[in-house]
Amino acid sequence: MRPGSTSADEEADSDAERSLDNAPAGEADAGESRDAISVRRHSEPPILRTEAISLSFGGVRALIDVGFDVLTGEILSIIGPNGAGKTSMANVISGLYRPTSGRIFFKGRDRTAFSPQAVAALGIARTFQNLALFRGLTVIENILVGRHLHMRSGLFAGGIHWGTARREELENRRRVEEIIEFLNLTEFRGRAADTLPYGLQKRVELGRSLAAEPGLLILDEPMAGMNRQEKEDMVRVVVDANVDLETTIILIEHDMSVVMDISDRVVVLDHGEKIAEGDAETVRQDETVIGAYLGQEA
Amino acid sequence: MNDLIYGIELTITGLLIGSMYSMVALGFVLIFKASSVFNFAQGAMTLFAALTLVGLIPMVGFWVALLLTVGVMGGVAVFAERAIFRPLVGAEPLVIFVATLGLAFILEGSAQIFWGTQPHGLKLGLPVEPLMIGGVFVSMPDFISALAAAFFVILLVLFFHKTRIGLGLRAIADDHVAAQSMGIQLRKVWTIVWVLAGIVALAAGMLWGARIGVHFAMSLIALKALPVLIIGGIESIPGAIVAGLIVGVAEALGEGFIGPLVGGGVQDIMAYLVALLFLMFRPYGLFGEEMIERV
Amino acid sequence: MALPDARTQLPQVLQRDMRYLPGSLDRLALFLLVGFFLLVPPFLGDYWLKGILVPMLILSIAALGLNVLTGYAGLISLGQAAFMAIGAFAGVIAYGRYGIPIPLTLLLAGLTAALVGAVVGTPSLRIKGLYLLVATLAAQFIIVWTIQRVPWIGAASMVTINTPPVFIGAWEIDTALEQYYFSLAVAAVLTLFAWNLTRSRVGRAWMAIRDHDVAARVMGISMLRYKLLAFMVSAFYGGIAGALVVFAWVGAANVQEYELELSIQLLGMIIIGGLGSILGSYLGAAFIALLPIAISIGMHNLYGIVGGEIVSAAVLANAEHVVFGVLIVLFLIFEPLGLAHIWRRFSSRFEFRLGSAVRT
Amino acid sequence: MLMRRASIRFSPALATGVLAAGVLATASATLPTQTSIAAEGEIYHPMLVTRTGPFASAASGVSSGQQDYFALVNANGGIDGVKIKWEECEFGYKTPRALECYERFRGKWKIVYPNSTPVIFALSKRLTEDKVLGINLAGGRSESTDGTTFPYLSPVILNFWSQAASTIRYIAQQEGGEAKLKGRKIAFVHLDNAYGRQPFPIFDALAKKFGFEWKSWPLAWPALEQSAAWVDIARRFRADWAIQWNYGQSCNVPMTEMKKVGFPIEKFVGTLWCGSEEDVTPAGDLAKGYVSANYHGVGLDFPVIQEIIKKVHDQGKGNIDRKRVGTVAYNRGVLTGIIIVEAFRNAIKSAGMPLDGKKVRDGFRMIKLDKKRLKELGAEGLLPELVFSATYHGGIEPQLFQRWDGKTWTTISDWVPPYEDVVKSEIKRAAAEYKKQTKQ
Repeated sequence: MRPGSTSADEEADSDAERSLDNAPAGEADAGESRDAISVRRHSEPPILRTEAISLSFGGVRALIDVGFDVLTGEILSIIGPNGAGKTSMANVISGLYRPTSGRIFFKGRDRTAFSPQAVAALGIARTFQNLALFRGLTVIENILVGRHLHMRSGLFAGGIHWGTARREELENRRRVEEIIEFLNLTEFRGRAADTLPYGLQKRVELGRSLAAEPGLLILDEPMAGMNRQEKEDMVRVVVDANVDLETTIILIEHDMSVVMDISDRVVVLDHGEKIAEGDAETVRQDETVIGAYLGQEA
Repeated sequence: MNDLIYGIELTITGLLIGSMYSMVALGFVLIFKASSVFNFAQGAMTLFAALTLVGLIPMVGFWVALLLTVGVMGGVAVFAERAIFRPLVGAEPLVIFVATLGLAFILEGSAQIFWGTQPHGLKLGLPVEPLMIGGVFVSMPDFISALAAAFFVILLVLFFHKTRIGLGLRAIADDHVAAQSMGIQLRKVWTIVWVLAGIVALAAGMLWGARIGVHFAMSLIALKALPVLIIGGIESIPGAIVAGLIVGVAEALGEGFIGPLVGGGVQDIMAYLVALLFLMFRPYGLFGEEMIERV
Repeated sequence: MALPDARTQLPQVLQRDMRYLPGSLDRLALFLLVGFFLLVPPFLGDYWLKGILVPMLILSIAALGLNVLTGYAGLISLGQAAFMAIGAFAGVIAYGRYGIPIPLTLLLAGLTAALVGAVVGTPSLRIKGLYLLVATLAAQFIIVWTIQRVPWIGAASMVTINTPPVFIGAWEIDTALEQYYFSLAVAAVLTLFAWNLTRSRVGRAWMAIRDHDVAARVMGISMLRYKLLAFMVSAFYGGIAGALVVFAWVGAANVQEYELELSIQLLGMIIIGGLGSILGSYLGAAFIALLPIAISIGMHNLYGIVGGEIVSAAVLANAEHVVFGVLIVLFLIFEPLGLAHIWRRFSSRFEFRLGSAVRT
Repeated sequence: MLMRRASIRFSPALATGVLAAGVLATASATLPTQTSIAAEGEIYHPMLVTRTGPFASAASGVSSGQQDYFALVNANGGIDGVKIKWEECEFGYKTPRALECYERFRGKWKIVYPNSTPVIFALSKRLTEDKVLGINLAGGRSESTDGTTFPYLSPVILNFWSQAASTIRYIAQQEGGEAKLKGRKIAFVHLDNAYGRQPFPIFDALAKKFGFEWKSWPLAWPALEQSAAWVDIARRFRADWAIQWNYGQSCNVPMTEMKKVGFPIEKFVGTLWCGSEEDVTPAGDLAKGYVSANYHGVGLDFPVIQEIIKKVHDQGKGNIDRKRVGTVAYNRGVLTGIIIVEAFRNAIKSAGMPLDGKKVRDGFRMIKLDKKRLKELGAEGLLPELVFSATYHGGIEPQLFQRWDGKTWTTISDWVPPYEDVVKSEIKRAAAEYKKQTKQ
């Protein structure tokens, strides 16, 4: 990422860069720069709590009694082999699937039965494993859709496009430009989303979810199918989002090295069940995990 | 006469008519199943086929005319597939839908250029006297038409399940990409499907022609198939058959029992009301598959 | 993530992003078009006004509404003609029977249609694509049937319901030119509204639903609100178009003019013109409504030159259908994205030549 | 699925072809339209015609019949030396296209006959403004019989209400007098639109007067499937008589249905709009014995038709397939031609050339086709006597009834007049309603 020109940004950037350049040993550095957040998150109640979530489709059980907490300000990774139920969990949290049983609390309040747009209104945003961009829209417009909940103008304001509506549009476009800068997409801002290469599209999607200024961001395999360079860029952006924007992140990822580098804690799913939870190192050493996941992959 | 017998008579009438709705709906289903095209020209194809048939009969006799018409419809189908739909492969279904409108214009115009604007009778020599079974009236020609429709449907089902081409068609309907990788030539199959739809159009044209004569309004018979498609699902052959029967019965019973309450004329609306009911409870039809999106 | 240096330059860039037409050729074309529609008609005869331009404007409004629904929100409808029928009868009843002033009558016609549109749109929450197409078809039939059957509306016993002389205040709209400018004014307002709307938050929500409804939902876009809103806006435009048929074109409401065939034609207009394009709605309306007339006159002239002995009038009349069908197919093959796309391609090529690569 | 992107290669040849076609079409549209310009001393007569679509079958016969008569008049040296030059505008029974046609020939119309009730309604305002008479024989606006309220509209012969009333009188005649109608059940099968509902007030009034029972079976256009209605009529209502008020290709559907439910065809009467060859041939033998109303004679046995055959068709100048000469639709066209030419003749006589809409309207109001005049024209028995005036635009005339024997129609009745009082009171009511509607 080409850093912005302020000194504050410089600092954050270089921190992030260092953490990657020295990976995996640089983890401690990254940790240091996040000390303040770290302190706060342990003193606050979890931003999201899932309790005994089960989900089944016509007899097939995708999730069985999965429950974990997401702490404010952390990066929590959910890992597991293919078909372990990672995306199902993301879909449950974002309201796309209604769990068969179990409950979900966001900031202490039960919102198990919320619809996706109600979940979004709470401040939970997400990206998708497969690209889910609005293909007919430009990069700017895609990210502007992310601002949907921060804008007010409805049918008449939009149709007349004068005064408040115009000011609101301008203001939100300004915010979008900031995200475009942040994600280094300036060069492509006017392009139709579906004409961009895969890696950029993934980045636009991240930008769209960041534009929502979420309290909790779910990233479903944001680095799948990327080459090494693209992955590194993405990791940097994720860490920046976590640190600079103070966004709590649930990261669903396949790439173990990435997960181990940047996660505060890791939840491991296998066949729809949670088999381990803890910080990266604990999980890495867990026998069950090695058996179910690492053993397979390695 | 008591309402029970009347109800039974209406149900039978409805079932018999319904089988003829199924015939028309089948033409749509075949093409949609194989190529996701909603062929609005099906009605025009029915008109074209029937006009060609009755135009040829006085020249060469019924059987030769029938054979020739099959040939002509095959030609029309191949033309439509090659000249119109092949260049549009990959276009949005809506665009192809409008192209079928264009095809309908072409077919209707040329049918009237070749065969004139005058209506014709098409009498297949079926007995017309009503049949009374235990005090219940059954319409003889409708009964025979229904048998013919059933026979034709069975032929189609056999074709789909027993022949190599038919199996290929079903494979394509399930998954275009997989079928292609199995070495099934999409384009060849599409041509065959269009020819089949042309033949279904001819069959429907004959059955309806025997009933209402052969004339321009025949292309409007296709409208009767639309509620059938909602109920049965656009890509289901059994759906088209069952839904055709449902629509037939709903129309007859609706006209007979609900009609008197609102001053009659509810027949066509019944079909759509039933269709809307289905939309509420089974949005993708009786046998249609809901597309579950993976995210 | 504060980026102060960028911020100083931003407003200009943003203002440029929010322009209606980024290209200079586009702006020139619009300028010419508006100039033409405003200034030329007084010099055209009544034939061009009443026979061509007024019906075209009215159909364009209806097509524009449908394009909002289909082109922007991605929901197909074969019921637009029924909404025109609702507008026509709401209009003729409001103005003729109750004497409500014309501007309010138009609004009322649109709102009545919009209300019904909201009901018709409910299946769209569960189904899409061709299933939705067939569901709206049901609405088309049921609405027309209802209009013919409810005695209060009046269509049950009268072939048409005539409107009294059309007055806006003290101004009577009765000459072809007045009817034209009246239609033009309504069309201009509605076009600008749709143009703004499709570029606004609401329009983006629609396009988001069109392109990826799941993603749209997790961005907080309410399917219920925006899908129904799209149906309502679309029906509103249809309703106003229907009322204009009564007040600016035919002078009477006749339910038989709003059959399925017109709905199909409207759908054809937006597809041939270009889905998701304001310009396309106009071009498509011109194509579907005017081309058959042009073909008819063209072939008539040709026939006059060739001589009457060769083909009979019946063959000629039917040949028009064939030519029209062939042209539809050819245009679709040539430009499946619609007529508006041809212009877009031409103008962007032109901009490129101009070297105005300033657009980012 | 909806928004799949297209990937079509750009083909310059195709593009050129399409653009050329488009340019050609638009160019020809902007050319000075309609090549024929009437010579001095000719009547230029534009015509609305339907030669395409579902209604072309009969409508084309009506148009061609008029043209054959015009050709005969021209062959005989014209109307006192003035020849008629006609020009077609095809509208395919579609109202918007008819409006466009009307505008295209605006200022050139002498008299407008669309042969379509919806079109005459849609045109009525413009016709009045432009002072051109719009006629629609046995159709159009029923109350335009009242020439005072509708100065530029006319049903010419038999408005819908006269048709309905006359049909009831015919049934009464078959039963042996109006008294015998008491307690009889009449089933009325009709298109579910305003046209199909025109007879309602007449039937209501007559049912009250004569004590019969009638019930309506509305059918949605295109009404190609009527089985439920007929099962109901024959099996539950058990009608004594059935009347059909279909149109175009829904006319022949009852023949099959009746046979299937065993309803006797002798007890079935069709509207005159279901009384042409085109309406029955699709039913084949099943239509044998079907009786329909008509407003004119059928067949070739009229001097004027014979003259057309001799002077027009035998000279190779026919405007229609020779086989269709003498059909109901064709004879309708010929008699329409006679009425139009009479209006032209009167106009020339009283106001002189060149003609315009108002002159022809005035000429129309002077039409006096009594027995003597009909004989002179060789049209005795072809049409009823017609005498119009400024207040009476025609519409209350008698019907003929005809039977189909499987090949041809044969007239089986005398002229059967309507119940005038009932029809007149309906005209009065409707004309008042129209005035209220348009705030006149």
